Amino acid sequence: MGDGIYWPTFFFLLFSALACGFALAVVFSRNVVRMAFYLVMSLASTAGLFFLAGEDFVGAMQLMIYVGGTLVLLIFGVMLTSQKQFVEMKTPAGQWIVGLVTGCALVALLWMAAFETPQWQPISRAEAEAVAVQPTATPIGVALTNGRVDQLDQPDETLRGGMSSYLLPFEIVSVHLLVVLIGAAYLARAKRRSPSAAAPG
Amino acid sequence: MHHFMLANLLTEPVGVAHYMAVGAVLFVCGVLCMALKRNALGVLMGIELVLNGANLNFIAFGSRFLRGEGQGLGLDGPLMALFVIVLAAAEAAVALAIVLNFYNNYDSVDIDRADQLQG
Amino acid sequence: MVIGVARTDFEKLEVYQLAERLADLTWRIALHWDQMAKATLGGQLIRAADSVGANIAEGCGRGSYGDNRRFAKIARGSLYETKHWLRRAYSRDLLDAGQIEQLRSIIDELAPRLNAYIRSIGRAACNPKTDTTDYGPRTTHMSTLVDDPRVIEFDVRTDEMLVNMGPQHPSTHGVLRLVLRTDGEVVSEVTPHLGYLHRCAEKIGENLTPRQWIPYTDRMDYLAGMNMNLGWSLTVEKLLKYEPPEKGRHLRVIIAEMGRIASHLVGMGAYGLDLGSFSPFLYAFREREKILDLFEEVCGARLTYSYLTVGGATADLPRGWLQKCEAFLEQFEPIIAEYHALLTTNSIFIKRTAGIGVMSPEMAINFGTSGPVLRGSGVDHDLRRDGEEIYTAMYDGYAFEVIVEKDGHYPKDHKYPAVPHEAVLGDCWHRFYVRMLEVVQSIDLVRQAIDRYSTAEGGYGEPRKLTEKLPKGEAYLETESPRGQMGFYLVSDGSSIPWRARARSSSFCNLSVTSDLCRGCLIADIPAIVGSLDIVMGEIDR
Amino acid sequence: MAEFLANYLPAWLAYMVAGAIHVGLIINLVAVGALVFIWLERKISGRIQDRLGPTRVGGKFGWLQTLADGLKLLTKEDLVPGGADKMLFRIAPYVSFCASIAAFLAIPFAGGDYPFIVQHVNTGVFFVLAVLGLEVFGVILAGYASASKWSLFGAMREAAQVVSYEVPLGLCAVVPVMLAGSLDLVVIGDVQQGWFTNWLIFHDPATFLIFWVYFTCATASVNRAPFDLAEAESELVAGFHTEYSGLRWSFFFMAEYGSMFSVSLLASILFLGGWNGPLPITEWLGLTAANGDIAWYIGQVLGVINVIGKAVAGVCVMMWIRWTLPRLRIDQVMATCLKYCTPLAAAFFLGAVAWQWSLPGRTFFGLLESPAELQSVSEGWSDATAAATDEDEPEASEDQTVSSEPSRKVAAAKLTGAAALQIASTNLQGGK
Repeated sequence: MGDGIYWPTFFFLLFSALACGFALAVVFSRNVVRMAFYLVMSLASTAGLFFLAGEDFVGAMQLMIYVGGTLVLLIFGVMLTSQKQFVEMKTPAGQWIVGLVTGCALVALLWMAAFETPQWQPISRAEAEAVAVQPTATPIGVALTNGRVDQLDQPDETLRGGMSSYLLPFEIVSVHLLVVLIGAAYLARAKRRSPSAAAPG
Repeated sequence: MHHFMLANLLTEPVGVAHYMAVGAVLFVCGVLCMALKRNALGVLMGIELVLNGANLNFIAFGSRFLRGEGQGLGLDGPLMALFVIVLAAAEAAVALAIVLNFYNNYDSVDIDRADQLQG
Repeated sequence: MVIGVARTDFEKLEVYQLAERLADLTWRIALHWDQMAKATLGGQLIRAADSVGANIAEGCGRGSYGDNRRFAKIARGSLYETKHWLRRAYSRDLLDAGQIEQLRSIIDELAPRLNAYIRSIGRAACNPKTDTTDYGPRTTHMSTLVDDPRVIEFDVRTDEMLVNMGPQHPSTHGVLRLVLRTDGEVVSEVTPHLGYLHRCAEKIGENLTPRQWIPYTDRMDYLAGMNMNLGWSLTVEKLLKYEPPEKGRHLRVIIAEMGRIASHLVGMGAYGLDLGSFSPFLYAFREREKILDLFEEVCGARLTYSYLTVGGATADLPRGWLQKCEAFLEQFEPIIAEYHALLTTNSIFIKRTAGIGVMSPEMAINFGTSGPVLRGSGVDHDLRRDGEEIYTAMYDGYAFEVIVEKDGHYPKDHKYPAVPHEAVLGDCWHRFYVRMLEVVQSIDLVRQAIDRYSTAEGGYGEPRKLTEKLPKGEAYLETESPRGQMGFYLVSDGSSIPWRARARSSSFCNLSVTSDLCRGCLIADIPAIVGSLDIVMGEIDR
Repeated sequence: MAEFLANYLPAWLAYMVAGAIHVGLIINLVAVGALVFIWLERKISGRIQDRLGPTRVGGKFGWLQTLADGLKLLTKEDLVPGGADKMLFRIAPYVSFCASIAAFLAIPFAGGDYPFIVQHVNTGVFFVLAVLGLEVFGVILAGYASASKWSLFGAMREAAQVVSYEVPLGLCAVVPVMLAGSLDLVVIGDVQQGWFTNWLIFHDPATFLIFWVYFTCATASVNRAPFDLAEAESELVAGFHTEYSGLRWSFFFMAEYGSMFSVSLLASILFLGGWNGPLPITEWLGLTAANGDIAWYIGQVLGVINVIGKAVAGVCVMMWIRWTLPRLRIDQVMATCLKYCTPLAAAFFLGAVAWQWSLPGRTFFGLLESPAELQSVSEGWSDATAAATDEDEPEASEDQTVSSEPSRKVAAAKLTGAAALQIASTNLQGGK
């Protein structure tokens, strides 16, 4: 089995190709509704990559919140503002050229950086297969409330204490979401059409 | 570039670098969207892509399958990713509100026309 | 930095350009009016239209945003005033179609742009840059000639949509076409369009003898063919001054009330269908089938009977029919409780119908509605009691109370489900309820009629000969058909063929309330309201 | 399965074959399930409405009626409206269908150490809900791409409705998760083994009530009457699928029936004991792993029959409701969600917490002790958490794990996959 296909890699290639392909489609598509669709596909494929990295919980989160919530929101926006002339808007060719050159350069740079760093190399197949599958939700749940399961073996007592939990950020995010919720409700509130302020001209 | 970039794909596991490469593509696509789209909603989608690319890096660094036991960020990775996802949802709502208000006032979603603050 | 207000030139503002066009157009239109119109309407109109642009310009020239906004609002006021004068002009027939179209297109564009402009002042100041790119006229923003205060404005502005509901639509009961102007789910205007089922029945009536026209009356309200036959027969009999024998009179009551039951069953079932509840429809049809079986036994037809005719009926009731009819009533009466459970008292049904499409008694009368639609609004009117002598004579001696809410309650002759507290008199729920109670009442009437029929002496009447000459003159008679007041009008020049035959349809008047009832409701309420009127297109278009 | 096949085939082929078999099974489950459900719906609606339903095709009960309809749909012309966005119009049904199928990936049909499940995801509940939520995309795309106003109305309604109902649905699903201490559907199913008194619906009054809230929300989230506003035929002609014909239309239908089935499966696993029958028959008959593979296999198949039986019962109830009740209006649907379902779900959630706290270690409305087997499984865990007695919120396993130093160590050790069931069952008993 030593040189058989390593399936996670196969699926990594599949999902990354989908994610990148649809991301490019978002860039190159001119129709805003199709862009939204490609974005959904790209985000869903990224969720697949999360699953492959062993983070089911975040993957499911991505599907639920990102793909489900955010994109529905976006599509609402698209539909509310979709008139013929906005569905397709052209960008001047000059901008395209500059953008693409810069983009390619940036990608090249980032790839160089990623692949040149020895610590970021893959581990061997034997090592990868030895990694035990663990529940993902429980440690995250624990980390959000009480403490860090993965830091229990931390020899440094002070460090361990400092990394005890994410309770505060969690609360901040909750309050933040509440604020956004209220803001959204405020935005979408209905008001009666006020009687016109008719003054004699 | 090192040999592992494409050499043993299909038979060997991928590493953090591969995830980062995908993340880089998503990130750059997002940036391009933000830069090139005239439609405000397109820009919004670009932001989502950028955040998603960044998220991929957090996940990659946090994963035990990519860097081995005890080497990665541990729980910081997925937790940061979670916060990013949640905040991205909030950000999308707010940004959409801005876009809709802009549309209400200007009858347009062309961000090139949102130039009131320029001198 | 803040954009200097003074340096912006108002000529480039699109709102201003539109206002100019509006002012000039009204001038050109008013130029051709007569002296009277010019002096009254024309001057006011032109002054109002001119003031729109003038105020925009004046606002632009002022130093502060506050002033500018104030003048822009005055401009908006003037625009509304212009609309008012245009409406007057329209109602006094001073505008032709082309002019209306032109004005509408300008105002449709100007009104939202002016609103956007007002909102943008201070943020965008008077910067013409925000407004110069022409994206062409937007779809449709606000109804120009109908400004309804009930229309809700959201901060998130959405575009209005014109939707054709029908003539092919599952819940428009045939070929009714409703044009809806909607903003999201909220309907701001409903315009019914008719004529998709027009078959020139009235014209045909002028080429046939009265008895030959009976089959055409079947096809008017095809759900209550018997009642249509009866209406026409009585009209002709009124002209002939003919009075059917007593047995025939009771026979007609039996048949007409059975027809009413059958018709209300369809109305009830189809109403359930309109609200998304399929099963009651089939329950109703199951019972209706039994009535149709009885009718088939009587006359051989199940839908277009041509049974009741001038002079009586085409044949007597078959032997044993009365027993079958009684057996049916016996079996049918307890089932009504099921309908009440499935619909009348079902809480979702109440949620969907109570307080929806409320029609005040005055409105019901003003629109000329009749039948359960009228009585659902609490107007105590039923032609079986209040009609002409020749018709009410049919029900002479019958014990029945008009089904209408009087002094806060319905007749207490039977045990009916209580009126829910959400229901308002005149809403869809009450119209439906009246129909349900009328079914029970009709059962009573049929029972009484069966008793009388079986004890009555003599014949059931004698159908008139086809070629019999009609006396010279005219006759008009209204009868209480299941859907309301069904009138037939007959003018004779002395020959056997009527010189004029006309029908006055109850559904037509009942339908006319839709645009008023449906304004400001949700799309889902449209089937609920139209369904509660229980219209039959065959009768409307004839 | 792949490991088994690898004995006979090259490894790469074994994986592919195993994958293909799983995918084939799921697609068959959804497609055949849809066939059966459509037939069932016709029969049920027929019986409800005093009719017979299909009687001819395929013999006495019209078994093959749906198949015949399917053939008809296959041969129908595949119409695309002139003004439509053709690409999105064509792809939309597949998006819905894929989302509906994908939910089955993580739904177990029998539990134990080797559950019958395509992919054992340890955040199963969450995954299924997330994937089911994606179905709305196909509908939105279909509505937008059809270039029909009715379709657009349907799509907007669906979007608003499904997104709103995910909130109470999630809240309801969290209660069994909390009681079992795991997001893993296999674990949640397994903690309910034994008599029906161990079913989570009977755990306490709050879970009993929240089950009905869950069922309401599930009905709404899969667009069934009285919440079928996206395709309300009396208002919107056919809503989002007005312009669809033939096979593409049938994909929407399969997706609808597929998601009906999956939310019912979820209900049966979360609340109704999953693969555990009302009586511990498999145990009485000795159909467990201890008595050999064949006994175990029969036991598992009984479990599959159990869970599918409960799910089909759930689907039948949905059909019964559909043919009985009128449809709500969109604002009433939203009010039902925001004014009733969400607060009720939240209140019952707190109720379940309170009950669990005040009556730990008891099931069936607190009348019964948790069975000894379940307690013995969790003894080790109880020892580990014995120190954690000064807890603020003893109902959540997370809190118990890391309150004091010694228990933290054990907690870390326990947090590996196999211990999930132990956490769960401890949790079910209150953990003290």
